[in-house]
Amino acid sequence: MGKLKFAIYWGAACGGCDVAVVDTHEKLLDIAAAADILFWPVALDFKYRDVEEMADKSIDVCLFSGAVRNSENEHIAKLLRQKSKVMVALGACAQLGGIPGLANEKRRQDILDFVYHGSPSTASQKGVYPQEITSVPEGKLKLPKFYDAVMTLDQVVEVDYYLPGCPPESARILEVVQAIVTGNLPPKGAVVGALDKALCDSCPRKREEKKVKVFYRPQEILFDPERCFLEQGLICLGPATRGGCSDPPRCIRSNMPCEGCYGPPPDVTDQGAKMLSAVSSIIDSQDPGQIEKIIDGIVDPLGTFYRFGLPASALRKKRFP
Amino acid sequence: MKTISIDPITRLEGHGKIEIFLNDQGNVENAYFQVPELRGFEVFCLGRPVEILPRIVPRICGV
Amino acid sequence: MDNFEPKIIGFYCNWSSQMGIDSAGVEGASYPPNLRLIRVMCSGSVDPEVIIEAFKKGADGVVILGCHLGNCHYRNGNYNALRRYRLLQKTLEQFGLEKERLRLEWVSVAEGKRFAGLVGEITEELRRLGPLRQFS
Amino acid sequence: MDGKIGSVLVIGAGVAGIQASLDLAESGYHVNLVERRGNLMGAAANNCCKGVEECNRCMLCQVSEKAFQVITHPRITLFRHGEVVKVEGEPGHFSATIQRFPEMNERGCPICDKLPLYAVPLKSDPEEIQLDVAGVIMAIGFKLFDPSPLPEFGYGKYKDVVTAVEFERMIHERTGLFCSDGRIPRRIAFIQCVGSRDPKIGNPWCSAACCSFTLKEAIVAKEYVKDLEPTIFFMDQRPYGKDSERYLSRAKEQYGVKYIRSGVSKVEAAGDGKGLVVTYTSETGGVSTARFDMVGLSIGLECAVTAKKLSREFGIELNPYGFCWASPFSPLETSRQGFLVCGTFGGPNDMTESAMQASGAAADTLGILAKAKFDHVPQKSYPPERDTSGEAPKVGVFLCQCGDYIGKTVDVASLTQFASALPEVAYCDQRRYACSEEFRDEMKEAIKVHGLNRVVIGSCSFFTHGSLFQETLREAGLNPYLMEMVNLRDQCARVHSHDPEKATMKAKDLIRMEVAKARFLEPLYRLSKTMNPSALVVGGGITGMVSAISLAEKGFDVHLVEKTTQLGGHALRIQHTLEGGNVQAYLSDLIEKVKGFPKIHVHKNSELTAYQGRVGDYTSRVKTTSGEEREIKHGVTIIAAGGREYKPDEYLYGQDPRVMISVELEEEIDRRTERVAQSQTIAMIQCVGSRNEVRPYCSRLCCAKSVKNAISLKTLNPKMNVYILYRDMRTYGFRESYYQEAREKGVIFIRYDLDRMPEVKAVGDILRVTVHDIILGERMEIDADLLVLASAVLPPEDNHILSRILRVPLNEDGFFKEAYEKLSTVDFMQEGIFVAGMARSPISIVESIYQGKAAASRAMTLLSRESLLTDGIVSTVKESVCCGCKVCEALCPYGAIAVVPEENVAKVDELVCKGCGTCCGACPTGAAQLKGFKKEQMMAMVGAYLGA
Repeated sequence: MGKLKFAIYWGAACGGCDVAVVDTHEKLLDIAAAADILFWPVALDFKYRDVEEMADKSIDVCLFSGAVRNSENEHIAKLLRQKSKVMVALGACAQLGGIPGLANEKRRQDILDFVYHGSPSTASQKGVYPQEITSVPEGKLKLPKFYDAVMTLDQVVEVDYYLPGCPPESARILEVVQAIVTGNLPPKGAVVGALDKALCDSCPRKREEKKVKVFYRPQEILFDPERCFLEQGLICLGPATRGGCSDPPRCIRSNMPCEGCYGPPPDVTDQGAKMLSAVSSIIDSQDPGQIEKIIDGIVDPLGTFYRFGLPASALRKKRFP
Repeated sequence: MKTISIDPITRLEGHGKIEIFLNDQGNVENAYFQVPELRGFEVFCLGRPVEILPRIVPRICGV
Repeated sequence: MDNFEPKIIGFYCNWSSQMGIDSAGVEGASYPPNLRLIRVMCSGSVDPEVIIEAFKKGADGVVILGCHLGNCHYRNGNYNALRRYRLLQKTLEQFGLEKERLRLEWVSVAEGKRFAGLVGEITEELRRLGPLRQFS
Repeated sequence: MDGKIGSVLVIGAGVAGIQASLDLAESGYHVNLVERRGNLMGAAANNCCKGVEECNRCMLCQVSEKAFQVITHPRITLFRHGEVVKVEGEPGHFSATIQRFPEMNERGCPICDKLPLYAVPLKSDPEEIQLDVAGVIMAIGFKLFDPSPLPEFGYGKYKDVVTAVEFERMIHERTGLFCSDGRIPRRIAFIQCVGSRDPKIGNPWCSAACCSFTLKEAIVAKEYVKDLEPTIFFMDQRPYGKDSERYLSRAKEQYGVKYIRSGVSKVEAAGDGKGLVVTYTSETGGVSTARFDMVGLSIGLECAVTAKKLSREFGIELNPYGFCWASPFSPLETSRQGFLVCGTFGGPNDMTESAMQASGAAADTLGILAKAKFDHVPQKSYPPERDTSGEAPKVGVFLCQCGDYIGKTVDVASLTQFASALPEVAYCDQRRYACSEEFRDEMKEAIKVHGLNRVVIGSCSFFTHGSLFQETLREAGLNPYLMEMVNLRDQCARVHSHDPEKATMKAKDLIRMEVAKARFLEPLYRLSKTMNPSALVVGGGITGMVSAISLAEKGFDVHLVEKTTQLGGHALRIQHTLEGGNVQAYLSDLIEKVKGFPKIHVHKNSELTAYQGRVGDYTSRVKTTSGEEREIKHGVTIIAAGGREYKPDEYLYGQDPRVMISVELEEEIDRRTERVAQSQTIAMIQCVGSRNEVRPYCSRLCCAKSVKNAISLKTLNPKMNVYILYRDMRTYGFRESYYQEAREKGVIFIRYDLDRMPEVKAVGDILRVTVHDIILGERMEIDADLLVLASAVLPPEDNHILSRILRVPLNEDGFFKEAYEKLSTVDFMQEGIFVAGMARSPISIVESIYQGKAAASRAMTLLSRESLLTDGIVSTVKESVCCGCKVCEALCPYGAIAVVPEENVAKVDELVCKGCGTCCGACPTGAAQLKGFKKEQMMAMVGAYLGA
């Protein structure tokens, strides 16, 4: 058997997933020994044209990170899908929309207006906006179309596996690559490199009783580093987030609540809905007025419960009637 | 007129594209650097509680 | 939008609200035919995931019906419904849904007529708000 | 059978009759319930839900639910429009004659007379019926006082003068508050004690229930009209029930209900013809008037219309007020053996006391009943259940026209056609009455012939007909949970009769949704839990002993755990009751009885240290003071841990030997101590430690206690000056006559306010009590020889420990918190554990006796069974995804779900779970799902309506 052929690409992403791949350190050499990387913009000098020229399905595995934000992302996603046998959504953005997905709370035009005009740090006297086609004396320049909403990878192409995380833990990436190399793959559509159990399962913090009278913002209290965040009134998405980022979970280890980047556990489709359900259920009050007050302590439900998953959520984006 | 398109620009963080136009002599007539990427952090950070920002903005660039 | 008929899904508890809703029929009250009712055991068991799914699939409004506070068949399941509903409503508002599209109402055995009036009121309100266009 | 009869006659189907019937039927006996009217629920049917944001506990919902249970209970035979005319024989062997009124209308809804047919099959009988019964429970209720003969209140003359009960119905029926001319009232007056506490008209008693009732009306009225000013004219505020004091404070503080202590002399039309003018004499004697838009008369309770006739016919005695006479320490026993009384026939009561007495009467009846249990329900055999697990869904849809109710509006033929074409529907048929026996037989046949494995029935309410159709499935060899119902009648046809086309469209949607859900139905099974027929009773006071005796009489083993060295509890210090009963004689009698029962195992000097298990199978550990520990296995638990008195730190108590608390005075009176005999002046201060900020509850029994002591003192020495400093005299019910007697004997009652509390000083030899006399409007000094403090009743110190061990909640005051404040008052949400007596709230000895019996009766509804069946609808946890987050654990009202630490997954105790699904709605991983209502089923319904 010849060496496997890999492609690694990023859509609307920060490059953190690529760094996570690099963070496999010397193990990267093992990957290189087992596989040829045909395309990886952050590291290698291959161009889109090189990909276009490849035969269909000539790439064995494509690791696609980043969300689909514009027509270029979509185009390349489709291109790579066509050329790849296995498409892996790498990281939260590809799987869920990720942080760039928060843009789905805003209008497309509002984003453009602020970035190119309204923002205090923008100096654009002529009010120039990026154009899809710009005519220059030499010809026409083309920029991709900026979509109305951020999409997840599987909203534009078929995805075979999901490798969650923002970014995915390097060790998990390595495990998955090894599984691919050894042909030891789970059924199509599976989430790999993560557990079926939610994060709480591997959380070392002590859980006593889940009854909360106040929700705090992290800067508002000194919290007990040994005890469950939720029980102290700090919103932690651990219960509705897949575990597996590391053991113990990495944010928890750093004394911060889980923010949900590993996405929903297997039986959940809308992570935010499930999390808000759990959070509201632990409110310890039977007084409608007090309940209202306690809930007001959660200042940004959407940004809290859908921080990484807005485009993947059932409602996907804000509605502007 | 000949055009050289460097797409994408590689081995750096972010998305970029360069179009180079050569004249008949084969010299560079003009070159355009383009950034096809926009995510809009400036906007979706607006209105968010301050404590969430340190958890959002690192995702501007992860390299 | 004159011909707009809102699609409404209602989740009602097996106890007081079932008795109340049914007594609207027994008493011969009438209300607009826009509501589709789904029986659950307790208003406190309604899963926000299902509600959001209903909106996603094109429901213009969702109403949860339970026993009056303090009178839950399971003692305090309806308080749970209340807590969950308030946070869900707050979240949905951030999604751009008018808060009138998600309602939580208490109905008792003797409130058949009130329930009929309520359905009329909810239907009217949703007619005024217009259709909740598909999200996807 | 031991020759006794296993059947009871209950007369009256109000709250008390319903509760007594259910308790007996649940304990396995047969009940003949006779009701004069066409509907059940008696006076409770007057309660109407007003639909305000927060439930004001009219309890109609719960009473209706219980009424439904009565109607559908296989061991209760209901005779509506019937009257018991004769009962002959002996306890255990009575023969009763029932006459039924010929004009009865069987088609009326038995729940609420105004509703048309609820097609529950009712048994019909000939017009005169003979019944063999072992005992008779009289729950004939009361009559509301008719204020028409009292011209001063203008009732009948002015349309806007209504009784409180009329007011209640009015708000409901008009769904709002309006004057007779349609205006919205701004000012509304309620006048208390109309027809009560009024010796002039022959009603000297306090009607007990009206203070709370009116309070509720005022609050509800205020909810409807936000700027309303409700005013209550009253003599004493007497909402004495558990948690009522908080309700009263809320009425004043949150709702701004105004209270005017006064006597109302007349209600007249205002001179300008607008509204009504109330003339009243205030406490200080001044006469004032105030103008109102509406006046509500808080009318009292009188003995039932039929009381006299029945007492004559049955040979039971009445008390001087026309209510049923009951024996002092057996408050539910009448003068005729085998006849028991409960509810308002025994005296004015609220719903809470009535229901408790009803349970108590049921317990008392059990003693004369046969041992044979559950022999009145024929054992039915079913074909073996078909295993449908490997089969693809084959849904049968059965549609009902319900006579014309559905068929007139919904096009059932086209609906049938529609349903037949739905995917996975293998069979569809319709009939005029789906509930008819013929159609149910056809249904069974169709299930067999077509191999159906899911059934959807489009007819009426699951509430009324669910069990009938589940039964049909069982008879056809299908698991009963493979059935779903669509209420085409009440949720579609009847409410859309004006638009048949849309109604049919909606019916199609509803059927499609239910068929979509049916696809995901699974067979569910009711689990059987074993029942250890023995009880643990915590507390050896009167309540605990009464409970234990009731249980032992019926043959159950009882472990009676008492903390101290002797049985008797608080009552050991009490000499006699207000009514004159000899407490010590009763107590020693009770203790002897306990000793006489080999079934009662008394553990003195003992405390409960551990407790685990579930209803039917508990294991407790009891430890003696000497450190011995033993394990007890039992099926149910009764908490009767009692209360304790407050040792005041005010008014020089503990500093000056002349200051004592009520119970100490009682002991001294009994011992005839010199200082009591020589006292010239004795002052008593009421509400010491009660009804204040620290303890915002009424201790309930102290008013009667002080009146009792005052009468004793005046009897000893008529010349003695006895002062009672009070805030409200709460001598509710017949206790009022002793208050009257005390005043006649010259006891001086002085009222004080919270903002001007009495002061006590030792001035030399003199103990000086200073009080602001509101009536005289001046400070008054009483130089007392002895000062007696009516101190609060506190929950036992270790209640919180007990609460933690037994895992049942306490209320804010530290007393045990029952399942529902007004009904189910001795039950907890957790099955198999009960509470009675002072552990629940402060009560008198007589009340403890029937509460103890009530707890025993409730316990026996479980103990009488060999095993208990759960419902199939319970929560289940998918362990492969549960992360042990514990969100569910704190939510469950029954303690049925908990995270097992070793495995870090939540597990449901299906024997305890009641299937509310609260944990499932909350579960963040979707691991917890409610069987029969799983997410996939809900999603399928949503999808079927809105498109996948």
